[in-house]
Amino acid sequence: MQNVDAINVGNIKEEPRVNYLTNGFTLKSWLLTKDHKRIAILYLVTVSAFFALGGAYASLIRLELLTPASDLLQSQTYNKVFTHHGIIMVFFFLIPSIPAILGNFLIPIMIGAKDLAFPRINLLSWYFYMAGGALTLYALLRGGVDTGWTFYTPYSTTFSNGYVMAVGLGIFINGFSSILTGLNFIVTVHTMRAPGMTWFRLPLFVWSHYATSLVMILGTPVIAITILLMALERLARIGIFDPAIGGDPILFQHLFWFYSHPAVYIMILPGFGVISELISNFSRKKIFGYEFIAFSSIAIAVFGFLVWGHHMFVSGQSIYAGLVFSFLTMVVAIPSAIKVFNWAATLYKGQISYDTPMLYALFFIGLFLIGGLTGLFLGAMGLVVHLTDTYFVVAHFHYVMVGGQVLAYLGGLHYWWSKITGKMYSEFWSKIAAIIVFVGFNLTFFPQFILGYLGMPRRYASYPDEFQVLNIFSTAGASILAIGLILPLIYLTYSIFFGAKAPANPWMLPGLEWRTASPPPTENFEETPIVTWEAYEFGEESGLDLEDARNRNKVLV
Amino acid sequence: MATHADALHDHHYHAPGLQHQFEDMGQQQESASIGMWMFLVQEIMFFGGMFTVYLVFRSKYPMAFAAGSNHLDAFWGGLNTLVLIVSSLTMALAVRYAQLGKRNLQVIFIILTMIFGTVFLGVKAIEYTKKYKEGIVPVAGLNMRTAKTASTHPGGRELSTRTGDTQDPRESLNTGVSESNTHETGEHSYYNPTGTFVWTDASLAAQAQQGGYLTDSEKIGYFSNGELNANKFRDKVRIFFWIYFVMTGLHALHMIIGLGVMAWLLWKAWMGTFSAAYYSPVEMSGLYWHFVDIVWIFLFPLLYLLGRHFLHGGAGH
Amino acid sequence: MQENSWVSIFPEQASTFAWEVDVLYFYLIAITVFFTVGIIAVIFFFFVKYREKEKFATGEEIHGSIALETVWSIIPFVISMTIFLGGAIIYFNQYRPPADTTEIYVVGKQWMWKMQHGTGQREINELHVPVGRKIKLTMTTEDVLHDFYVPAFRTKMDVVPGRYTTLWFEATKPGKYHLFCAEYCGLNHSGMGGYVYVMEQRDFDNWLAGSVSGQTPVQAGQDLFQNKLGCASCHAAGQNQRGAPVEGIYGEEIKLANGQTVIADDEYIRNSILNPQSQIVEGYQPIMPTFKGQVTEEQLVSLVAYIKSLSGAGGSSQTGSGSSSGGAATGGAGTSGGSDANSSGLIPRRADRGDTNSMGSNPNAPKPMSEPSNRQP
Amino acid sequence: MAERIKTATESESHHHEEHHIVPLIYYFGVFGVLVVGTILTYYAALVDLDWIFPGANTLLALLIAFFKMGCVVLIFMHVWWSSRLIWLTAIAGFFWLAIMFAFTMQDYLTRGAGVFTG
Ligand code: HEA
Ligand code: HEA
Ligand code: HEC
Ligand code: CUA
Ligand SMILES: [Cu+2]
Repeated sequence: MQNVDAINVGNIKEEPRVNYLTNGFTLKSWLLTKDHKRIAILYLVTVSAFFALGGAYASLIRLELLTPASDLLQSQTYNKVFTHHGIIMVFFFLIPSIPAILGNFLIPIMIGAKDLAFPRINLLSWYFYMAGGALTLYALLRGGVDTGWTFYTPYSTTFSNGYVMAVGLGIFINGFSSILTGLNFIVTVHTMRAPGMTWFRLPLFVWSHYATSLVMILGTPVIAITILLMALERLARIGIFDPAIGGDPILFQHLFWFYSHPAVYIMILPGFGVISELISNFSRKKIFGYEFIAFSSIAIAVFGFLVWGHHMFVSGQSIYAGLVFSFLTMVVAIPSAIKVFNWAATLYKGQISYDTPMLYALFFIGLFLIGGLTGLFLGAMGLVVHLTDTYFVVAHFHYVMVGGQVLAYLGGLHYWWSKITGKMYSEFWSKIAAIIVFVGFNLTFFPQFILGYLGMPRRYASYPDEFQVLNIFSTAGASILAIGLILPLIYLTYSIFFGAKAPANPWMLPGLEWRTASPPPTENFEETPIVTWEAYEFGEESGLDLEDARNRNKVLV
Repeated sequence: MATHADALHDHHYHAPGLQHQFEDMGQQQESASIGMWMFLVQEIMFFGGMFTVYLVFRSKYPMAFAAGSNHLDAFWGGLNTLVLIVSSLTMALAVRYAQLGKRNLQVIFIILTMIFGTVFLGVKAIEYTKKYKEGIVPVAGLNMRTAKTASTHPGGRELSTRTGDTQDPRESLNTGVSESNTHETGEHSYYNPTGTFVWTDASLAAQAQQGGYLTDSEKIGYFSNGELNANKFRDKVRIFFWIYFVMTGLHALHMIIGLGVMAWLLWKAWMGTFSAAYYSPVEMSGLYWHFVDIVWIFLFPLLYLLGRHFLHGGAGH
Repeated sequence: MQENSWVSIFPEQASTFAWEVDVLYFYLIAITVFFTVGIIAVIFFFFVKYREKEKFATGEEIHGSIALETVWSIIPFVISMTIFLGGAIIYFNQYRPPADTTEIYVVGKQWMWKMQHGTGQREINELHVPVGRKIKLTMTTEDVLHDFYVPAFRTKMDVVPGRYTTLWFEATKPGKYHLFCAEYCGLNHSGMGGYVYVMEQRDFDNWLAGSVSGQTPVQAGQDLFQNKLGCASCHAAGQNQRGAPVEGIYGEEIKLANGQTVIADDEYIRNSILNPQSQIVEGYQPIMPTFKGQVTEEQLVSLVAYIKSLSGAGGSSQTGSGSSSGGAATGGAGTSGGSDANSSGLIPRRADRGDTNSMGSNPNAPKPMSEPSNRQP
Repeated sequence: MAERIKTATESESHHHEEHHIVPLIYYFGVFGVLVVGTILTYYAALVDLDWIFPGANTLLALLIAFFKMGCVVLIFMHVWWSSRLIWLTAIAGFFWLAIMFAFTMQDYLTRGAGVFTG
């Protein structure tokens, strides 16, 4: 029953005749596929398109902010631009990015399953994503919304003229995509693990997706009902958010952040998972404190639900509630700290190689540290009174979301690129691009911390002159950042057509995904693998024939 | 697709319903049940958002909620509760007979479940119609634009002349310009921003005022003109009715979806798809059905009964 | 501070608690630098020291260490608790106004700030305050959420429709400071701001003298109380009055007929006038009629100010120019002496502000029934 | 590790040993409880219990509702015979609901009503 070949790899001797990419070329074979890997590709394409669109909006923001006056864009347009930017980036790019693309592709392979537990639901969730995305896009093109991505009442319900309901409906539908993906992952992890793949042999990538999925299932329905109520309020003034007849606009904020704070962990936990993989695999040793990293993900998911009020310190919420939320905000930072320390400790006595994904992992740690620690500034009540709704907050969340999750996403994409496409990207260009991204990113967002402390409020189309210098830095940085992000688009696309063929296991790593062909066959493994080694096991038990690989590698190089 | 080798070592019983990604029926069934439970957790949070809203406003305006609730018909509500309970029983039995592989009983109980489900929706329809006639159905009654029905409204004189947006009284709040004369002498007319939801009975609030158990929000929210302002009270009752309609509406939507699922199930059962080895669709649909029942178990007392004791027990204490 | 430098990186400190906020800020910066630099340094060190010796070599097998995990959970926890406590203390300073404040009323509306001083001055998008006096802003809005934010004072507070929120500060340094609206409020959110002028007491008195227009709220309130609204018919001082005494009640505990007690704060007085039946003072009959609909918000402000002045609380009653314009306290427009006191009308200062006096002319006015009712071309 | 290799499904599922057939008596028992509970709820709502403390009626109604829910969940939905995971899931759902209630109300109950318009 034990498939010796499957274990003694890097050495899959011959390519399977048909892999998941070559298994059907018609449009229908893509659009009606139930193969998780193909669905991941569908997501990859569409999510990237949304990223490009969100990035285009970001460019408009930065260009407008080059000068103090609102000259390039009138306030009216500017307000829509940052709203669209936020909505697209959050709901249509970052939330589905790692889970729906890399998670979808890898989780079944990593646990040795043929597919997710519910392939049809998986496809359905992509269609929900598309339907929600299409509706939102339609509304944006027809005129869009200007409420900010937070949709605060009573502005959104009574005063805004935009297509609030259409966009709301789009996000509502998209929410089901998220819920179904989460549901699928949880069930898959519970029931589809290969023989021998115990919970504590799971790659941390899987653990962190498990935690993410919990948040998706527990949080997303609340935003759905909230949006429904907002739409009803707008349509018919049901009164619950309308102070004129006894409603409470702050209730909306409670409901919104009940989802949206945990949602920021949807936007970082998958990144944690990727980084754990990268750090451990590229130092070629077991990760330090496996259990702590695994459980800290769960802890973040659970405690993440208890702190939403930290977005409402100055909203008129009771100050005693603020106290509780501030305290718990500090508590929820601890599991993140544990992860960071464990990553650093993993490097100790490793055999570290500096491939591009590892570069991204390093950048991730640095930027997430800054982003996370500035989160503490915002969790400290006395300080956040000054900082809230300024550019300090903008800088904070771009450090965690772009410096964190987006870099993790890029790192992961590079790391598994050979597996996904069967081709190698250019190591040279990818390193250049990574460095450009890092430099550009910091130049864009570091000045915003200073701007924020100086008091520049966010969502401002025009601003006082004395803030201009820092804004110029920021805009300059954004241009560099854009170059750094467009480069991968080019060399990755190039590699698909002209790249070198990737071996099954280019780095001689022990994870199950490296024990099948690149790209994998439709059913992932020729035969159900049987797992006899621990996660990140490089020793003999892993069954990797490193000696042989080294020899072959010498020949190759 | 079929190239993979699991047939070679597949020593499990290969049931008709086994999907390709699973090794055996046990795995498939467990997946289905965990998946269904995750889905139900999702549903709990979905309704939970509404219950939170209910909780907030109930704690703010208990008397308005009681007044609105007393206006609902506890007979129909109670009847529907019983109907749903019976349907839950028949559903449970349908699952049981699916487990036992008894096709005919299974079909019969699915049909019964559907009948009771339909009765429930029928009763709901009767209730909604009644509310419609009384002018308290969303959009149609709660929110009809002012002009049409202004004459029936206590403050109608003023409302009928309004176009809707331009003369919101909030405008006069501290603007520092010309307001003292926009509201004519003496009788203060309270402006109802969204139309005619007619509600004149504020006796419960009066009762609570005498009893001294008004909440802070109520003290501010109901009073005007030296006494209870029925219009202001009405707005809070209106919030109750909105919550009532949204909650029961979402519940009814779940019932309708449930009936769709049942229809599909019926067809499958009729075709003899299910057996003692493969019945998880029936079981999963059952879970869903019972969940919807549970929601109603809470909705019934929280919406229909919460103010009854004020009617029957006299004036508080 | 660094007004002249090429680019400033630190805002001015101009309120009593600004330094507290800054201390916390620097404390957090220190923590951030410590952890960021520390961890990155360690990582770099490992990167260099343990770089791959041979292709596909295997790192040393280390599983983890409970001791280490405990240490690096507890240390951050302790540090974060210091942050939490520091933050909480400062926050309570920021949000619990001291007793002896001068009150100013603020109304936010799309997209302007309207201030009314206890002495009767009105300003638009500008606020003049004396240095060294504790100022309390009582704020509300007519439309959407706004947020009153003065970076130099390190404080801000959302302004919520249907509620009063408060903000207090004590300015420490004369100067001109930015006032921003920090809660997104629609089209001209970024234009909804102005300046706070902090002046030496003497300058401030001059400014007051130059710009007083009409009665002070206390005077207006007195007028309303004694003449216009006839409150005095029941509340005239003396023992035999029908109404409960209003003298000296401010800030006191009032016993109500239903046995509860309440503190007579602004809300209470306001509510007593608008909804007298909801809180009956012990020992009195519920005969007081409501004045809802008869008094405007402004008159209410004046009445409240007057009743407070009877307790020696509230705004110091400066003498105004005396010419009371007929129609109650609608802010009879006197000649405005101070160049910036824009008290005579509601003309927005900045050209781009648009005509926003009433919701009717507001381009963003509510039109709830029709989705995009006013689509931009 | 040289431990026994077991499949994931084997290691944590207990369900397919038992297609648990629940005796009819359970179903009808629960049915009876539900009917009685409903009637009880109705009549309890008519009695004024505010003399105990305000809201006693609602509390009683909720207690009955929770009991009814317990019966449905445990028997009709077979949780009683299900794996620990299902138990955990069911409980977690309500636990999260409680979080939402508690943390929202901690704000409302500690701030004044503060509404003056309307
Ligand atoms: C990926 C997304 C993401 C992540 C991971 C986080 C993580 C955190 N965030 Fe952030 N946040 C956002 C996205 C995110 N945030 C967004 C989008 C907004 C704005 C929304 C809007 O208004 O539009 C926001 C806003 C926001 C606010 C509200 C600001 C305001 O509007 O007033 C607050 C306040 O507490 C906050 C705090 C935190 C904290 C404490 C963490 C923590 O989880 C961080 C924990 C990490 C660390 C602490 C670093 C590692 C630790 C160590 C190296 C050890 C040392 C640690 C100690 C000494 C404790 N965030
Ligand atoms: C995931 C989240 C995410 C991401 C990635 C970004 C990315 C960026 N953001 Fe954004 N941002 C938000 C989430 C995000 N943002 C949110 C939630 C808000 C708040 C909105 C609100 O207030 O309501 C906000 C607000 C916001 C503001 C404040 C606006 C204001 O308050 O007035 C600014 C200003 O500088 C800004 C800038 C940028 C920049 C320069 C980037 C850059 O990193 C973007 C770089 C990307 C590109 C330039 C695209 C280039 C790439 C391609 C074209 C090819 C890619 C295609 C393929 C790979 C196929 N963002
Ligand atoms: C018909 C008589 C009458 C008139 C006119 C009247 N009041 Fe009163 N007022 C009362 C009585 C009686 C009470 C005590 C019972 C209660 O609290 O309602 C009272 C209570 C109050 C209180 C609460 C006092 C406390 O000690 O707590 C305030 C404040 C007040 N009135 C202000 C006013 C103002 C301002 C006006 C004029 C605009 C006014 N009243 C006009 C009869 C009157
Ligand atoms: Cu007012 Cu922003
Ligand atoms: Cu948050």
